[in-house]
Amino acid sequence: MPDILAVLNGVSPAWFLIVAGLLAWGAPWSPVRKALMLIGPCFALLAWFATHETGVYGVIDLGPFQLETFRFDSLSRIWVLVFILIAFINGVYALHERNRMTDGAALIYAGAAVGAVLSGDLLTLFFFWELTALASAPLIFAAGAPMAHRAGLRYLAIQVLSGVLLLAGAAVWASQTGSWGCDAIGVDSAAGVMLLLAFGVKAGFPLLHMWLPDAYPKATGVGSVVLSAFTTKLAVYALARGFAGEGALIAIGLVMAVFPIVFALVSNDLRQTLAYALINQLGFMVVGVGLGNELALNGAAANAFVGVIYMALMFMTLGAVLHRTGTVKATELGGLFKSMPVTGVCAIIGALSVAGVPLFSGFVAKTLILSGAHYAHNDLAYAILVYASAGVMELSVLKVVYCAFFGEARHHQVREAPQTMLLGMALAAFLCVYLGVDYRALYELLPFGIDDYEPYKLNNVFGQVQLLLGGAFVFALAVGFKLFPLKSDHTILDADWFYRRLGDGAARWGKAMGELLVHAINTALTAGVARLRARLFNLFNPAGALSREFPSGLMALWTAIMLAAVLLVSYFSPMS
Amino acid sequence: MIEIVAERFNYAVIIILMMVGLYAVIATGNLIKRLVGLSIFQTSVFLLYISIAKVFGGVPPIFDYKELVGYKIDPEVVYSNPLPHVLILTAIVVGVATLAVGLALVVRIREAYGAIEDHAIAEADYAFELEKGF
Amino acid sequence: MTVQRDIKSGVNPPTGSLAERIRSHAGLLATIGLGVLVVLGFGLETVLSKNGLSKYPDVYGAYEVLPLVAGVLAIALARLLAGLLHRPADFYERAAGDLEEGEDA
Amino acid sequence: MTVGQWLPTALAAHAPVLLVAVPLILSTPAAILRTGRAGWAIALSGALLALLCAVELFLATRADGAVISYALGGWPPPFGIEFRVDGLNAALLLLLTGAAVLALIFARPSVENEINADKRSLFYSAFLVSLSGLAGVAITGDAFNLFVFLEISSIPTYALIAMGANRDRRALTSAFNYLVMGAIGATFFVIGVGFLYMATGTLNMADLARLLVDMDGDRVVRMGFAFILVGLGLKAALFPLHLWLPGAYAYAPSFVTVFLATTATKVAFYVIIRFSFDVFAIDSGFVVNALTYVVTPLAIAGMIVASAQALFQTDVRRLLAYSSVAQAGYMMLGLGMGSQAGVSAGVLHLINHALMKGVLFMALGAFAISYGVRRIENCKGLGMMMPMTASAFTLGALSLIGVPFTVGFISKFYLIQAALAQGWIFAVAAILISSVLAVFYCYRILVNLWVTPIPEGRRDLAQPTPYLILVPLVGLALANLVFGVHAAPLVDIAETAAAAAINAGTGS
Repeated sequence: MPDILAVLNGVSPAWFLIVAGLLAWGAPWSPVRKALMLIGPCFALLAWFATHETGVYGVIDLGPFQLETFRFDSLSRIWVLVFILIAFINGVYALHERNRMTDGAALIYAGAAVGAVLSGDLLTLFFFWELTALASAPLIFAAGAPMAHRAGLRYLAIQVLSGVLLLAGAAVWASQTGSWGCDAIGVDSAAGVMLLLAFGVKAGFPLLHMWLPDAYPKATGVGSVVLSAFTTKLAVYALARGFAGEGALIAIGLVMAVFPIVFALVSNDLRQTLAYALINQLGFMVVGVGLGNELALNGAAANAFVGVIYMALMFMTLGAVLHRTGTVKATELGGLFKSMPVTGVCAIIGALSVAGVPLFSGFVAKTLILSGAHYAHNDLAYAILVYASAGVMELSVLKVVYCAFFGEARHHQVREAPQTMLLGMALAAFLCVYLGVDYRALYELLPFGIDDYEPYKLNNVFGQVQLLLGGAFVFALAVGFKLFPLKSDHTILDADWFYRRLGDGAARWGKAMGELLVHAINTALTAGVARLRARLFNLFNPAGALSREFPSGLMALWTAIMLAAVLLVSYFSPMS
Repeated sequence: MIEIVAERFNYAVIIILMMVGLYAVIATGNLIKRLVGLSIFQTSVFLLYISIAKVFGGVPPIFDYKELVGYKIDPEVVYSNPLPHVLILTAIVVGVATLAVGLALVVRIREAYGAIEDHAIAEADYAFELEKGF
Repeated sequence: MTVQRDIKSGVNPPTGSLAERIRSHAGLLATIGLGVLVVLGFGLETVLSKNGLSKYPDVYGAYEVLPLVAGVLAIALARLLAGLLHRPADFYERAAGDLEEGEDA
Repeated sequence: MTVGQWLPTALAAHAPVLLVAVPLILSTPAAILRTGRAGWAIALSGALLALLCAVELFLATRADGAVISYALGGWPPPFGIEFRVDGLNAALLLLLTGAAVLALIFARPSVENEINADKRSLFYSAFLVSLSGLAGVAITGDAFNLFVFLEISSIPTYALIAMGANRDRRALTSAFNYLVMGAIGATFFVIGVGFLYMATGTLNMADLARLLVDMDGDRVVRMGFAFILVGLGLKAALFPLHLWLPGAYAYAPSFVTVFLATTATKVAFYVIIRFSFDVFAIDSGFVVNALTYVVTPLAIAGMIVASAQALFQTDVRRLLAYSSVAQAGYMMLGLGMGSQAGVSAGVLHLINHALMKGVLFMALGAFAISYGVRRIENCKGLGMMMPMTASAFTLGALSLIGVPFTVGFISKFYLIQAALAQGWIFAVAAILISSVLAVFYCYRILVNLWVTPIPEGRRDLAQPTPYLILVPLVGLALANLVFGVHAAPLVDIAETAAAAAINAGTGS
């Protein structure tokens, strides 16, 4: 290794990204920010290369406990690498954009995600965990619309809640085991369940997933790219750290792999379709973590690696579409391939990768998890994953590509996406193809060595192609008979109905009832009782007795009550 | 029975005074009366200390002064405890100071609000707060 | 421009080059092509393997049928779901009071 | 007596009494001189001298279990009045005098802005008396003497709060309320001391501790404990006895608020610790029960209710005052656990809370001086107008919330750990809920500070923040950060203090 790199040995890549992000946040000049968005990830990458030995670096001594900010081992390094890569690609992709808020936020978000992956203890993890929440929210707010603002607030609330759960779980965990270490945890204790829930919120567990299809479609075009990359994959990493081999995760993952498909098929917003497809992807990884054998864990890691890239690619193409046409609704798009051919090609490459076509990156990763399920003799999981992967997963990405770039043309007068966006997409698309072909490069990064595993075996390839053809055939038939895609602008209710409609409705009802009640009190009470009401009002309104300036009488009463309480307690205390 | 009551008569009075004083602070809206209640309350404490000091059958702790040998304490005589008296002198001073500051404040409040009833003052403050808007 | 549109208008489909005709029927051709490939795949499997469809017994029989079933199932479910859970696009916005009566998103 | 490292031996030997006497004596020239600047200079020099003595005492008590005993007037304890310094009150004295010095630096621009010229020297004089009283409370080893010092500190405080009447007449009523309640609290305390004297015949605290160990079942002692706890709870603004505090903090002059928020209730806390753990034997059933079944529920109720009340305030200082009540709940919770870890966490939070509230109230003082800002909605755009001050405020607010790498996080962390060691999950939940509420009320201010645009016309009013405010403000803000990252020194102080409180009780 060159001597220059030796300096960076043991310096956490997260700091480069965060510092660059902070600088970018403060820099008023767009070129400086853009340069930072490219330089930051470059330095982070150098630091990644420079740290060639696994180990724990960057320990901050806080007296009572130690923060391990840089735990570099076989599991964390692959996640870090892909996070840095995507931060760089996003830097290229976002070159055209002039938005001070998102530039810095995206970098800090990336840095926080890297930092979280590299943290060796739960406290550090919590810190970066919350930082990802805080840094990513501006990416949604920056979209500007009131809808985006509300969605961003919901997103932030849920993410912060996840952090609070994490901290609480960590505290209980530490009190039970005496260790803050972020290692295998298990769900045997209350602390384990809390931590699992905290991770699960970010991983999009069923019924905890609603923030994902709610917020991602409302982010800015650039924002959704990074959003899709970090938060959920970070959660998968945390699950792999803490809950590898946890049987419950298999069931959870299978549900995650199956149920979003239906939503993805009917959602009109294409980015929402992708968000659901993302949950499906996460389901694969969660199953991989749950299976817990080396092959499956490798599969989860590989899936996370390639998943970050191809999902980002898909979001990038839709970002470009959004940039040019101003919409990503299926009902308002179509036939864009003619005017945006390069974007279209990139989208197709992305879709082929997602679907797992041989020679594309999705194939070499997904086959690992399938083999893992097979190896574990988990037939049900295997069958469901096959169903979810080749059959239907494909449908949803095919739908995205078909609705945006083919089908009935609706936008004739758009230009191809800006050069810089194309470059970003091309980089990602290249990686999708490259990793599918030179799969050894990917396998070498995996946590457990698998030199003997060969994805391109005849039966494997043949079976996969057959699956994909079958899926594509069904899709083509459905399109031919006008059964699909549904052409109407609509909202499909999901679990978020419970809090956005039911909760909101309950709050509204409560408020209305409260108002009615106040009204009833106001009108129904006669003059004699009105005095009492006035008293109540005086007591409880913001300038009322409970907070007003003249409470010494009330206070003396409290004193007497408290004296009585202490006297009673101390009088009846037994002698020690 | 009588003896028991007589023995504890002081304490009964102290408790009654204490309650009267505290009740006055709680119940009255008039600031001066509130201070009066406070004074009664404090006075009960002075009584408490002095009652502690009283030793039944004790004489005032005033010692004979004999030349050459200094003070002479007669071991046969029971003295009352002088210390609480001394302490309570300090407490009285403190109480007077508090009362003085309190009365001065009431004067200022009267100048500022034109009232010394707490509900009138609270209403004035409330109106002021309403004017500014919550 | 106007002339071209007249030529391409559906009044007289058979006119136009082969390429254009292919383009206008791309969907149909793709469907047929895919169907042929799927049938070929199964045919190949049946011919090549000894125990019927399952060429690789360790990979659970003719699991390749799954996507066909699953795809149909998923699309049917999706249509059902859309029918059941279908709401106007601005459903939540209206519910949350972001939009008033008669206002558009 | 330990020989001092700082001062000449002659001075060091008398450091305990000088700490109290110097401010008290200097208050007279401050009152006589009648010019604000001179008063300020005298007050500052008095506070500095007191700080020197406090540093001296602090260093001398660093050794494990070291106790400095100073017999006032040469009368040996338990007959005469004793000044007694151990690890617990040495830390408090350092905090008290340090806060006084910083507050005084802040005071000059602030007082010149808020107090009439002819009252300034008297103002400083009253402050010196108050400081002397607080120092006396912290240092004395005699229970009745403690009462006297308590009143010496309180009476000038009432006057200081009432000085805020220039800006808002509600300062007068707040001062009056504080007076009535303070007097009740002090009287309760003195009743309690009376009972103890009845039971033991001594007033010296160390002597009391020695005698009370065997008097667990004595009803008079229990009665005395109840009166003392309630009386001090009033002074320390223990929920629901806090009602005097919001008004007093909100309408007093800025400087007084800074000083009160960092010291006055803290000293009352110290006395509660001293009595609950040192004078009364902590292993007595009634002390433990009172702490567990009365203090802890009230502390938790205070943490949540007061935070919720803070949420609905419109006046920034009232908001922070309610937050102080909630934070007092944290400290009481630490005490309520009755364990050494709990007391240590409580003391740590006491120190840290002084650090963060010092920053917050100082920054508010700066806002008030430059723009007359008192209400939340008036904070709009101040982040752009006064970036340094607003940043310091933000840091303080983050610390209040308990964001990692600030002192607020450290003490909450220790509190949670102590609670978990007891198995008190509900306390952990209360801490978390209260922290979430803190996020919301801080958010209200911070959004106004940074996000909302500058209102029309405010730009023209721009006035630079005086350096005399910026220096202590930034210093304190950095302290929030530095001790948040490098927590060991404060933790060490808190642990020594807790050890001093608990071991002194059981050991003697």
